[in-house]
Amino acid sequence: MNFDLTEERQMLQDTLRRYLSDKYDTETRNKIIDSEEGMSAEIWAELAELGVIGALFTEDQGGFGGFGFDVSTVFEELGRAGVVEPFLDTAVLGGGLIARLGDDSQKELVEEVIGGSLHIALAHGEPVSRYDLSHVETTAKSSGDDIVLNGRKSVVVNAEAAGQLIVSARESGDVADKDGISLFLVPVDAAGLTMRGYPLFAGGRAAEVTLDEVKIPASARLGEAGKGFAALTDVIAVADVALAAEALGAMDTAVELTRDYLTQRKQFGRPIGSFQALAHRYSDLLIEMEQARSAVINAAGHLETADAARQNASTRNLIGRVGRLVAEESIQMHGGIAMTKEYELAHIAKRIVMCDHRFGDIDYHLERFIELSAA
Amino acid sequence: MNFDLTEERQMLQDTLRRYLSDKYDTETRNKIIDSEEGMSAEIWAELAELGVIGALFTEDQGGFGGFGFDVSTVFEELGRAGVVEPFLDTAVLGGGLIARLGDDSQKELVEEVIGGSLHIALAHGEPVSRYDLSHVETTAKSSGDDIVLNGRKSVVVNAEAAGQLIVSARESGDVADKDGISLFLVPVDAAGLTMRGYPLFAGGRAAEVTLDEVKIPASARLGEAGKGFAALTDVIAVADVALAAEALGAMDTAVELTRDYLTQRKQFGRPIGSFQALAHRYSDLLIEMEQARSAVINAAGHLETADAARQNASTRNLIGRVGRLVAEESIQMHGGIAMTKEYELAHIAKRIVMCDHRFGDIDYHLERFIELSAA
Amino acid sequence: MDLNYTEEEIAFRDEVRAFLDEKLPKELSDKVAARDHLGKEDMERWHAILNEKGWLAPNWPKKFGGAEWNAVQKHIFEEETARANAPRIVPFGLSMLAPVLQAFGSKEQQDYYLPRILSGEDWWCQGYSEPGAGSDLASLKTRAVRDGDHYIVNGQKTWTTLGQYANKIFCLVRTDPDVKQQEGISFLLIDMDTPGIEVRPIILLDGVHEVNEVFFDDVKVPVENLVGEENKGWTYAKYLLTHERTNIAGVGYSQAGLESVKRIARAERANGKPLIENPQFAARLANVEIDLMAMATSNMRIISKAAAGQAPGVESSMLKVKGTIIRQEINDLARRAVGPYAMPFPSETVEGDNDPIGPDYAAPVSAAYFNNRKLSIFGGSNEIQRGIIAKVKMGG
Amino acid sequence: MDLNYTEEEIAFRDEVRAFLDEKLPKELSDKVAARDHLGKEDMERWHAILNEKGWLAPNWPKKFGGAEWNAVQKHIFEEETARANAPRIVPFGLSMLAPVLQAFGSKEQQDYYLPRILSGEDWWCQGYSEPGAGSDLASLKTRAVRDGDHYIVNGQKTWTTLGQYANKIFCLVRTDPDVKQQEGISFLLIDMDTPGIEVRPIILLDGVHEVNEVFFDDVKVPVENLVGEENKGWTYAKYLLTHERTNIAGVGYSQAGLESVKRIARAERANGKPLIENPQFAARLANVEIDLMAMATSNMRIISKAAAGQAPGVESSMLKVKGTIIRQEINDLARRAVGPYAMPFPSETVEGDNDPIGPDYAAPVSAAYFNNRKLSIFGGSNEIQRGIIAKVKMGG
Repeated sequence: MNFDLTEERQMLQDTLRRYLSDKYDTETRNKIIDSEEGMSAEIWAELAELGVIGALFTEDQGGFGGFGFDVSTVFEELGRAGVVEPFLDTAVLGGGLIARLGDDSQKELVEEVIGGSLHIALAHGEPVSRYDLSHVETTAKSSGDDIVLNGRKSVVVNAEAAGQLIVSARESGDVADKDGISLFLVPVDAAGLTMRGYPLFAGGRAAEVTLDEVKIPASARLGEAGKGFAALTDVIAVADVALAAEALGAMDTAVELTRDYLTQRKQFGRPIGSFQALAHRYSDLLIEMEQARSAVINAAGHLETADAARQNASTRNLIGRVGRLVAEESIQMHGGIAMTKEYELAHIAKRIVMCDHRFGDIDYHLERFIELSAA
Repeated sequence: MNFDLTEERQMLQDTLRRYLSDKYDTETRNKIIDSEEGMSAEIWAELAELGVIGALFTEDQGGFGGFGFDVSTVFEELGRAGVVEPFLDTAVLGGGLIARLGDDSQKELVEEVIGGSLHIALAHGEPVSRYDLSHVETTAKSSGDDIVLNGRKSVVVNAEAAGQLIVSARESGDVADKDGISLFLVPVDAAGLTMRGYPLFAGGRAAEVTLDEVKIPASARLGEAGKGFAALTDVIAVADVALAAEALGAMDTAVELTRDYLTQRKQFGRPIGSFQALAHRYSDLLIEMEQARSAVINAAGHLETADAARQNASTRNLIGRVGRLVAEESIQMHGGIAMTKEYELAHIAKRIVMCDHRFGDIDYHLERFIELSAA
Repeated sequence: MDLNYTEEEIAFRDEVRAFLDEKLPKELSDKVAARDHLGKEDMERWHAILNEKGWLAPNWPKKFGGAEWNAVQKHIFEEETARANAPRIVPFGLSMLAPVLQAFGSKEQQDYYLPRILSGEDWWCQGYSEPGAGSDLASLKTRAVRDGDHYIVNGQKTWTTLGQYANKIFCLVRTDPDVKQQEGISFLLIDMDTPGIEVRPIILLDGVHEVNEVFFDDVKVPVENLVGEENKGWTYAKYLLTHERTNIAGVGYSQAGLESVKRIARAERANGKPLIENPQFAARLANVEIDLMAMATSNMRIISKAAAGQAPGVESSMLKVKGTIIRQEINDLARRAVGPYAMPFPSETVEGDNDPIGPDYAAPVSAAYFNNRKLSIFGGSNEIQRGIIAKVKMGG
Repeated sequence: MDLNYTEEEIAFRDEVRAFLDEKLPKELSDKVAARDHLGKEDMERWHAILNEKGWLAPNWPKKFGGAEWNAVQKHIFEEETARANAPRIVPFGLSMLAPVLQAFGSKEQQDYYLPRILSGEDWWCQGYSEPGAGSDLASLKTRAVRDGDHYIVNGQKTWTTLGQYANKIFCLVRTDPDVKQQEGISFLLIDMDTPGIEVRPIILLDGVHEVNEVFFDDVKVPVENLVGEENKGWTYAKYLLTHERTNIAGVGYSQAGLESVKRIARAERANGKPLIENPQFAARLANVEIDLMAMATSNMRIISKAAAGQAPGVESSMLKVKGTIIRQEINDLARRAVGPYAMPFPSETVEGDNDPIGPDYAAPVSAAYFNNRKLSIFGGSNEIQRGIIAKVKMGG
């Protein structure tokens, strides 16, 4: 039993935390959010150079990490600083799928991802699929050596910046079958592919993607035909760890900002943290933060085990619950100032809450936990 | 719109409150609880004389009340004093069923009930029926002019004191069918009827009742054969109002005891209620008490309407939730003293929580509410 | 006890409904239903329609041009307008300043300002809060120094709602710095066009410009703009806080919000079924609906008391707390209900394209969730309310 | 990071399991599993078995006859004994008095008392709380006045757990009334047979005799029964409160409790299906299981720190609060799970008939629900813990 980070991960954490606290202050970050691209190419390149992306891939894949605790270490720091750059999309989801399924030539893209020169987006969710991973209405039909894609993909995070989209489409089976889903690498400039981009509530950008008779070669398929679901599940399990860790980091910031506010802000001549009602509610936040920290450790520590899915469901449910509490209570204890856009907590609270809308919310993960526990 | 009690109900409330606060103090009540009978015949007779039972029956039935607000007025006061005497069982359930279904000769029993000379118990629940009202395994088979009952009835409150049991038994249909359930008046000394009595956690007594080839005349049937379910539902709707009002009265006492404790008990030289964390939690109790009071008004005010079932489900869910909060928080804010048997709050808290175990708990009523709202 | 309206009350309700059917412009109610932000013209339009009908000022005595309704009538009006998705009436002049002027203002002030409030000629905003004085109003610092027949005002106000539209502001200012904190405060009426006033927007976390900072730099205010007596302003402000608790529970808004969540949950699907049939979601929905049913009755109990002439006591603080909890819970359910479509930011940067991203009901939910955190913060935070409740109930 | 036990730790766990398999009497584990109340003999029996094995005193240094385990070993032992439904060890002598004697007692006191604790010859109880001093121990009033080679003790202690079985009591008494409240307190060892001591039962709300009041009326205590120095007793008591936080989270008890609730919920039926498949009940169960999974890891994190020699800080207060919330929630689920069969009072008044009313798992649930409200009250209430946490974390 050992709860210390390895030396390498500790170094990565220290480096990241120092870099982000130097370079990624509220004003810089808010400018990035308001920019047309919704991210900073410079920050992206520098973080890639610091090894942030490499840490998310195993040595076999060309990186130097890739285990649960690598993912949680990186994303906790990204979360702490409220980073809006799409590491989850390009690296964990995009790069992760190619590294798992790609043939040798496709795998060359992973090198570009790790180097920071290529963005990828996963175009999987659809207008009515909600959190149901196997719900794919987009179709892929063979036509000679080509494949023709038709369908709509919704809230495709990072689509505009991506050089390639990974599009899930159904080659066989019913609309919610796990079998029959294939994954395809589709260049964003493919004819018939259109996107309508927009900013996201918690920073970054996404797009609604329409595929209208998009023709791609069969060689653009990632892995076997109709067998994409397992790999999707695998990378989304990693994404679960990443999202939970990101939320944890952000929650840490929220609680620290709250402590500073409680000890510095005075009312009726006393620091407001000396009022017992607020002091006890602050204690409750700290108690729940210990729970959240342990939950992330559980998810990260079980990612490579048979219990990963159940642990992930458990962790994301808990993080979602505690996250909402932390976001709401931090805002409430701050009062009006937390309602203003330029105050750090406003963005941090949005990041925390919006984590609950990717790959399942509290209720989705609770039901998944119940199902997996019964199995 | 008018939220004042009528003059008659106001008088009844005043009379009852005065009588109970004079006669039914903690020590008296705790002696009653520890007694072999689990109730006081003297208190019963005096309350009957004050009109408590008559207020639960309509003029047609021989009483002078019987509407939702009569029931809530009476039971709120019984709850406030933590009364353990079985008015719910003898009057609302027992008397209520006979008044609704009985023929002229059976109805004479209602007079005895109102006069205070007859106890009745409803023997309906069974070992595996939980809160499912239509689950009846006990059988009734005709045998010439007689009917033969076989089965087991569980937690039959007030069975030992009762002169007559009202036994539900199935004459036709499947085990959970609403059709096919009949109700029978069975004298407690009927051959083949045995009971094993025991005290209840929150005062009063109940019994496990076994019916082994119990032979009764067909004239002991209440109402039509196989059509007992509707009347059962009706009296249990009244019982829902009664239980909610009883819990409300008890909650009022719990909150008042808590206020007294918070203002009188000192720690570190100050009344503990001056500590803000407790003060705010106390405020939350008061806020929820307003909710609870309104919920009881809703249930009582809709008892005679088509919306009664949904309003009752809503009210009992809310009362169950607030009741648990009030019981637990009152104990917690008191500390150790509330853990001792002779302190008033201990009994009051038990009454509140145990209301959640009669005719459905929080979850049962929530599901019922969802079902009725969808309909 | 009788939970139903009287015949007179039902007749009044029908009259309100008929009026709304006829006079509430569909463009406005559509915007409100979709939770779109209303522009200044939208608000002024509805203001004028109500004024024409004589229903703009339910609280005002008839002699000032008000409707002088009783508490039940006011409640019916609020309930029906909320259900019909009518715009909210901007309260600063009508409900916040006017009662103070009617009670404490001079005849000249009443004659001049009250008709201009009704006509919409003046748009008032409120200058109470300051950066260092939120719930702790008594510690405010904006100074007004008498100089001949003027006051010279210096200082800063904040959280000034819709101050960007206002041509007038009513302010609490400190006129005597040497007395105990709550004394020495005066109530001043100030023209926003006076030199030395600057309004700066505060952008809220949902990206919306709703509140402002207002800076005063040697602003000259004629002494006849003082309301009542000098140094008694705190009394007038408190009068407002205790007497003007219209629609504090927000029952109508919660009912409309709940209906909206139900519509969303019938349209959304989870695991191949309508979301509204999902047991966890249905339970969340039922819990808040049950809470709301009880609170609606609490609200009616207070209204019924008020109609009978009893002043509402600490019950309004209780309703405020519970009302905000329920509204915020409904906002949370709406956000939850739309799933991934809660993520887009419905900004005007979606260039020239007014179609919503995803289903149209999804667009406002995240902004509403975050924006409505303010309900438990502004207007006397829930912590302040809990303190008041405990003090009153334990003070005995 | 490694969430798994080392090989050595696994070997130790296997050893503990083998011991429990062999030595834990089935009569005892059955009683614990059924939540029956254990009698004095039951507790003494298990005490003797552990003593024979040398595992009675995990915390004690070897030189005093203890096992001197590290934090991980202690945790494994606690976890395994909880899962095996072993009785709890009565902690007053072993875990509460002994560390104080070992740190501050005289050689004579150590030589005399420690072996008698191990052998079971002495049964100690604790005399800290008083009617006017609960969480506020420093305000205690029981007086000890020096009179030659004795103290004369007068006063009253309360909440004395299992005092009815004890032959000894360790007490905090006031020896100097003229100094600041926390000074002037001494730590005395008192023989319960001394004339002037009276023990009166306190019956708890579940009908159980678990705690007592202890009255002292001119009780003569030899001065050699003073531990450490006069007027330093508060230091010794605090030493205990901060150093002795064994098993504060109660993870093992919660895990056993949760398993028990699941067994009940598989057996009970609601709407024709096992209760465990009811969506509302399943959600309640899942929420608490998820909380417990996280807390178990928090617990291991602290244990791992302690094994590495770091003193547990305010984290133990956090675990105490969360641990009690989880245990109480599990108790609530058990009560809820049994439905109407939560109503019977499982008293011995069910004359001569030892069959339970209803299913056997139903008998203890209501009593356990109410009795365990004490978890958040005694041993430093959750309010006290929250105050400590805030002070430490905001004091910065």
